[in-house]
Amino acid sequence: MSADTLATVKPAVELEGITKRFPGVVANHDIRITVQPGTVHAIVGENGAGKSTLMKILYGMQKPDEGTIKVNGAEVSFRTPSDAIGVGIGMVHQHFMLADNFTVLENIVLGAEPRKLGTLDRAAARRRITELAATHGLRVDPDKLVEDLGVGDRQRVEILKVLYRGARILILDEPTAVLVPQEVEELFQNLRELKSEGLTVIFISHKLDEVLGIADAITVIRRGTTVASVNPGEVTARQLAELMVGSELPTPETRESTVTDTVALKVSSLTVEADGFRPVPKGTPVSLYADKLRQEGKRLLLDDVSFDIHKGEILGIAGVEGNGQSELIEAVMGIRPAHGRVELDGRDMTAWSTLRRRESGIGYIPEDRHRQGLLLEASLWENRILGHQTRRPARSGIWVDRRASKADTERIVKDYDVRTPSVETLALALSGGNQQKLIVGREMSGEPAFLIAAHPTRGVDVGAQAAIWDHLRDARAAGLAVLLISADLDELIGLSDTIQVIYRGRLVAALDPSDVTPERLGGYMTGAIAGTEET
Amino acid sequence: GGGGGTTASQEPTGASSEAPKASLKVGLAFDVGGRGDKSFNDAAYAGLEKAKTELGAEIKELSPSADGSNRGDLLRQLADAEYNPIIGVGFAYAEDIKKAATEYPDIQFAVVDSASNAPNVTGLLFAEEQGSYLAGVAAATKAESGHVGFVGGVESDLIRKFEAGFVAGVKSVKADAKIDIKYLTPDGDFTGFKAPDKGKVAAEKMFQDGADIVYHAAGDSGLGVFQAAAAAKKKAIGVDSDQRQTVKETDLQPVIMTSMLKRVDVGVFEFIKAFQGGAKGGSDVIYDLKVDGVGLSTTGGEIDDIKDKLDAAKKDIVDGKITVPAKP
Amino acid sequence: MTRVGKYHVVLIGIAALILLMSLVRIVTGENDITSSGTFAAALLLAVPIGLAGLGGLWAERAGVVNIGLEGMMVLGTWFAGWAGYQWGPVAALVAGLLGGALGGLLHAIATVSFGVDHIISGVAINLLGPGVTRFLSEVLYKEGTPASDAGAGITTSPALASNPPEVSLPLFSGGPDVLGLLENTHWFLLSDVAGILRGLTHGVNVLVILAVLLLPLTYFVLWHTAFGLRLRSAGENPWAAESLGVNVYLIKYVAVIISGAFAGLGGVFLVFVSTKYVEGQTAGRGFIGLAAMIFGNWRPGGLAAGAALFGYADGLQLRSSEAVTSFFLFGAVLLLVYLALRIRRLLASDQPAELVVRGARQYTQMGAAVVGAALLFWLWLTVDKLPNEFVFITPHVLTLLVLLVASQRLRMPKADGVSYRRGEQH
Amino acid sequence: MPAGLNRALLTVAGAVVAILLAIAICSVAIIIAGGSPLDALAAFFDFGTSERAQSNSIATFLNRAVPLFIAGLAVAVGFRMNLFNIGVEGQYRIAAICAAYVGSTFTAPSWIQIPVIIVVAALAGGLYALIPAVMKVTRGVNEVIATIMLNYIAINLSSYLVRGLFAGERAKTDVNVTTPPLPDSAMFPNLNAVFEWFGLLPPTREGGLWGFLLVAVVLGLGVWLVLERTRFGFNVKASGLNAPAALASGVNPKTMVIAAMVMSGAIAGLIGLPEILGSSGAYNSNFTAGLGFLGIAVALLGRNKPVGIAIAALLFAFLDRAQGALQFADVPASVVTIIQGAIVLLVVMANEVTKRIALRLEERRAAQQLGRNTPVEVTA
Ligand SMILES: Nc1ncnc2c1ncn2[C@@H]1O[C@H](COP(=O)(O)OP(=O)(O)OP(=O)(O)O)[C@@H](O)[C@H]1O
Ligand SMILES: Nc1ncnc2c1ncn2[C@@H]1O[C@H](COP(=O)(O)OP(=O)(O)OP(=O)(O)O)[C@@H](O)[C@H]1O
Ligand SMILES: [Mg+2]
Ligand SMILES: [Mg+2]
Repeated sequence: MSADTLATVKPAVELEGITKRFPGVVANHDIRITVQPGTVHAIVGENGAGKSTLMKILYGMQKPDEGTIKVNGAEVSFRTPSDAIGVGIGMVHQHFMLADNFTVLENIVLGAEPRKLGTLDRAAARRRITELAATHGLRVDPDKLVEDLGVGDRQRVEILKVLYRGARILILDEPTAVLVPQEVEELFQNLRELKSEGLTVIFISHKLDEVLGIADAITVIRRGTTVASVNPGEVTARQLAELMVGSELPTPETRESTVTDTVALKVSSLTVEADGFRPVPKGTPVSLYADKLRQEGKRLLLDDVSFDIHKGEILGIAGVEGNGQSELIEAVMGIRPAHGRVELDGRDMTAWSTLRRRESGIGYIPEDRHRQGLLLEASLWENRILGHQTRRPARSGIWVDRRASKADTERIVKDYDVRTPSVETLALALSGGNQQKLIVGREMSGEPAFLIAAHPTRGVDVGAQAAIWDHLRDARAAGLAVLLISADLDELIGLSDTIQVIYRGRLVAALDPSDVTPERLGGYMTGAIAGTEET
Repeated sequence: GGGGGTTASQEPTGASSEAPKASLKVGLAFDVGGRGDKSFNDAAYAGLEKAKTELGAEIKELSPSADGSNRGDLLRQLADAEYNPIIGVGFAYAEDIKKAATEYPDIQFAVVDSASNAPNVTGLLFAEEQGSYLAGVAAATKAESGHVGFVGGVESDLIRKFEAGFVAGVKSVKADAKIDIKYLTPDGDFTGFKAPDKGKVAAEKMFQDGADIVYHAAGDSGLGVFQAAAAAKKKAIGVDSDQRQTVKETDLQPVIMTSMLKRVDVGVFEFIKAFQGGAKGGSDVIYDLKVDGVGLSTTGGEIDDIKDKLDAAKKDIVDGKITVPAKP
Repeated sequence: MTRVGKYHVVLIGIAALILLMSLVRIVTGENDITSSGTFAAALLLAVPIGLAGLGGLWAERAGVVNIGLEGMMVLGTWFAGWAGYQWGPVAALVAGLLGGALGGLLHAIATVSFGVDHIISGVAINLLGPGVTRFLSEVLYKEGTPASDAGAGITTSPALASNPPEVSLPLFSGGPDVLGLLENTHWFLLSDVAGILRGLTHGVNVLVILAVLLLPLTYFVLWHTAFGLRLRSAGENPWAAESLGVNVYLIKYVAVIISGAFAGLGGVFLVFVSTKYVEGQTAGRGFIGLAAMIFGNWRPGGLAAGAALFGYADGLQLRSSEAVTSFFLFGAVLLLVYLALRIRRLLASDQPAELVVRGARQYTQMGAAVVGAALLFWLWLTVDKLPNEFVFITPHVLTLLVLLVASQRLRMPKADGVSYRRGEQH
Repeated sequence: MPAGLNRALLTVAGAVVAILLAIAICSVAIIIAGGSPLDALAAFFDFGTSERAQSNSIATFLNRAVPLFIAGLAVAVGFRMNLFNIGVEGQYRIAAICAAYVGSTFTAPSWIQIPVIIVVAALAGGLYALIPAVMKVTRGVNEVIATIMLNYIAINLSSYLVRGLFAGERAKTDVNVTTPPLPDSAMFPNLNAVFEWFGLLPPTREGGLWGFLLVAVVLGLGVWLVLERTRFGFNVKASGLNAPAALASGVNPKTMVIAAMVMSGAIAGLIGLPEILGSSGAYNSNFTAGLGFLGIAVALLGRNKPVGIAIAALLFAFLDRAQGALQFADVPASVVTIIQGAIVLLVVMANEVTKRIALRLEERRAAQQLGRNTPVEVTA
């Protein structure tokens, strides 16, 4: 794999006048970008600006309607990704492109399998992967099932997939959205290394600080077209954001406390076993039972978790994904059976169904909006009903109140600035950010007493982010208790009144957001700093 | 004869003396499976065709849909197209014929395998139990081990008639004979008539257990019975038509010792002829041993040596000395 | 390591099962429980189901639900009959394969190229299969055609020109037939094993051997070749496969056509057994095959187990209605074993008393087991002949019972049944 | 909305093209068979020459559509939730025999007798569907396998019952098995009056135009209301579209599986009634089987919506009716099955194609409306 001699003189990638129309939307319009070889080139832009579409075009997954693509100076026309792979382009997608039921090895070699006598040569593949992983510092276990991996590991598998094919041009579409700072730093370290080996990286992120930290050049896309090419040394994050949206970069900071003395949600000894739920024997305290399970060597997804949230308080849970956050919110929502006790406003709701919990005033912004939050093939007003089937305005008797639902959806669309042609539009036609705003609006309606907000602004652009934060703050001031889970540590620190760190299913530290840095928080989250620090 | 109907007058008397009359339009509706099943339906068609050549009848034959839901409508369509008489093949037509007969009182109907249930309906009944009795006598006499078998396709009452007669026939020869009985599917699941593999498995077991002869009333599944017999180098008894002739496989022909004949062709032809002669319905015609409406085939000559015994049994039945049960 | 462990568990399980069967046979005197005849019949009845299931496996592993197996199987039987009577068994095999593959191709065109819902397409093929074959029969087999003179009717084809060869294991099940001799001694265990082995090796149709070989072959191709990896990736995450340059459309086409061919092969087998095409001879086996595949958790081994269970129960009920009643005893013994295990676990627990999980649920379960065992035992003692209708359903009831008892952790391919379009991810 | 209208027109055009294509395919087959496609086409519309024959044919056609429609509804309820109820076949058989038997055990005025029979049928069908539902929610048994197995069990069970517990009187020579005959008060009044309104001769065929048609229409309306307008319907839809989201929204998936399956089974229970209450007056050897499987095709062709199912049922019934007429025209009757299969396949294919054409049209419109640098949002 000798470096292409031309690459040192010709641009690695040149996109000229790329235009791509989708039904109803022009995703890209006359885009021009030049990427120099051996650099990290960042592309930033609002949600729906057309970044992913552009990258898919460059990777041969979609055909541009107009425009030309040059790779290493030669004009190319891709029919399928294999054509792009053929000229040394590799892409890590915004959403993981992994088969969960396959091993890491299988995922990596797929499409470029080493063969021996007609069979899949796993030994050779394993050797090659271990070697690649070692040289690039990407730790993976080739024989693990991908479904057992955390997001950081998955991200590494994705990058290995690309490297395995000997790509010289890497496209990374929002690779850091799901990573903690330590992991981001690790990833950047890897990128710098790759860069030093002469590889070209195209990098997309909404986190402008990161962009400024890693990029050698930045292109800003707004509403489908390139609006600026800037040098990271010459702009601040604020200026970049203004270029993207023409507005100021919002901050999540709020310091004046609205925490009251009344406990809204009380969680005691919440415990979830990895291998299925078995009822605790009568009369045995949950903590004792959890001890027993731990002694038996059982894996606990949630290990004796207790906390209180007061009215008007936002409790932030920090943690690397896969440390029990999902289980925690699902247990509180009653979606997943758990040991322990959950009380809302002093009422024991441990035995309540999810429906009853929602009816008693729990709002739920799920971590994966497509999985748990939306009916993609249903209209917006039908999505408004989801989770509110038994409450006004969605219901009247056994019927669905269509008129009231539509009216209330109009309200959400207006109040939360959901950009949509109408409330009859199917949810899948909205961009991710607008989908998220709809969900936030829905969950805030009906004046909930308690809100679970998991990654409320994930993948949402800066403008929308600010609006969502404002809504959360207003509700908090009105006495809402919030359980906030977020991978965005700035958001967590800025919004929370208290932060608890979850590590391997246990709450390991309680921190005061006013004097904690993202780095220190990351230390707790990754287990680098141990012990409990009370504030 | 058994039952309360009139008995068919006589054997068909060869070519008819009457001149072909174009006015005779005969309609016939088949049972599920339709024409070309090389069995029951085709036998009925043979009778119809004979009427065409010998009586100069204009004929039309219809097959029902796969689920048989349009039997009644086929009858009506024939009636509307002014066919008269109209014949329904198979006991499943009983109800439909009854209804059609009341709707078209001027048309004469006949139903094979079911009794008359309206003034203009003739029931063409066959004494399968009597023929099967003879098959039982033949089997018991020929089986040295005193062990025989019966494979029924679908456990419907019609097939149980075969079983009942066969069992009675066997017991009449050897009271302590061992008779294995197996059906392939329950009533309502007609795949039992179309499962040679299952027929083979069932018969194989009987032969392995020592049965010498297996009688089948299982439609196409009988093929499996013949195969099992051939493999075990034993014998089988066919059904409906002379299967030693209709089965084309030369390796299977020799195992078919005899077949229990059910002369649906005779029944159909005789009915049409009687209609032409001005006969009216409202009664049953029973094709039993007396009129040779049922009987045993002799192709291959394997039962020639016991002819006396069979004739004696037949005579006893015809004379009413023996009443063959129609239910097991 | 773990694979070897699992393998051993399966072997031990089979051994325990044979032991139990042997016991039940001795106690009830129903030799058919392990007779060679029963196992030969089981094989005969399991093969078409297994082949249909295998067809389903290939399609569904590539992400295409194939409810049209029955229709493809019907096409297989017809074409096998048609070619077979003219040119012999090899032609029958090829024609049946092609007939089934034709159904598969249609399914692929509809589902892969047009993105039609997989179930609709399958249902349409189940309509088309019998319709087209009936039509062909009406045209080609009607009276006066050469086929008709050769013995065809509208519901049957003429017999095969010659019969496909059958083979036996020399010495053991053929020739001196050592296993047969051993079986007839009716010794404990020894005869049972001999019976089973003889049943599986005596007078076996060559197509059975081919069909049985297809199981490990499928396993090998799907799990140990590059092509298999790509095929399975199309069923797990076609977008990931596409993004790595895999031609998902092509893969799906190949898989679905092979699926149809295997279903057609199941049809060929039926024709080989009957020596001719008989209308309706598939009798829903395509659906049973689909069920066997789901039963087997979309894996060849499990699928074989499902088909074998069904074939065995069907063979047994066809051969001996009486032997079916011994299942009562079998069930009672199994429940007793279960009870013994539960009690042992309770007694052996060295945990402090308050931590032993001893809920009311446990006791109800054990109570139910006791009652069930007693009931089954009583049934076995009193019932000497079940009504035929209850004998016929033995395989179906048994399948349901096994599914109820075995804890179900079914995992179907993640993108199974998903309509995939290139470049459109959802 | 012109875009919406466009799409609707395209869909209709697609369906028409598909049906024409299906006819073309069958024409080729008919020519190969040595028949004349024109004769065949005429046969489909040949409802007989006499007025009486025509009325009878119309009644036959509508009578066939009724059970097909109900079967389609039953299957669709399950499909809405991604539950594949192949068991409709067994459910309606069990329901029919139970209802026929229970109905024969007492005599009451029609307005009591008939509803009781209908309720018994729905109950029996629902209960039989409850078995796979419970197996699914408690033990995770796949409903496809369970219902396939239960179909066979249903055949055996009903064969056992009609011979034993539920057997009715019959003539000694009669080999038809049957349940006891229903009293006259159980027979659903026919709708022959409709023919008179149109100035036609009422059908003379036994049973005439089955009155159960009205029940089917009401049932269709009811199913539409429940699925489209009620909370339960919303929950069904949500569970079908996105099960985890439904779960998180407070829908209990186990209850939903049971409710949808039982509802599907209860509707399935009614499939056999038009025939029993309309003409046969008992469950007997002639009971029409296979409607459950046809129901799958009808439901899917009708896109699981009551109106679509009604159209599909009418289409299937129209084709089925021609079986006899085709044979009069010397065309193999199996072309009906081929046409049905081809239509199912081609209509859905055409559907997909028109959907894509509509998208492309919108794309072009979007391009025309393209402003300088702003992406254009167009109403979808
Ligand atoms: N396959 C598609 N069909 C129709 N519209 C699409 C498709 N893909 C993207 N779009 C639309 O194109 C526009 C650009 O989408 P794209 O995914 O490129 O945005 P993005 O810049 O990556 O946004 P984000 O930051 O949210 O990832 C959006 O309005 C989107 O709705
Ligand atoms: N086939 C499609 N038809 C219509 N819209 C699409 C299609 N594919 C994607 N989109 C829309 O394009 C937008 C961008 O899609 P993308 O794949 O980038 O992921 P996303 O889920 O939207 O992520 P994010 O939340 O970061 O925007 C989405 O809002 C999605 O709804
Ligand atoms: Mg996006
Ligand atoms: Mg994107």
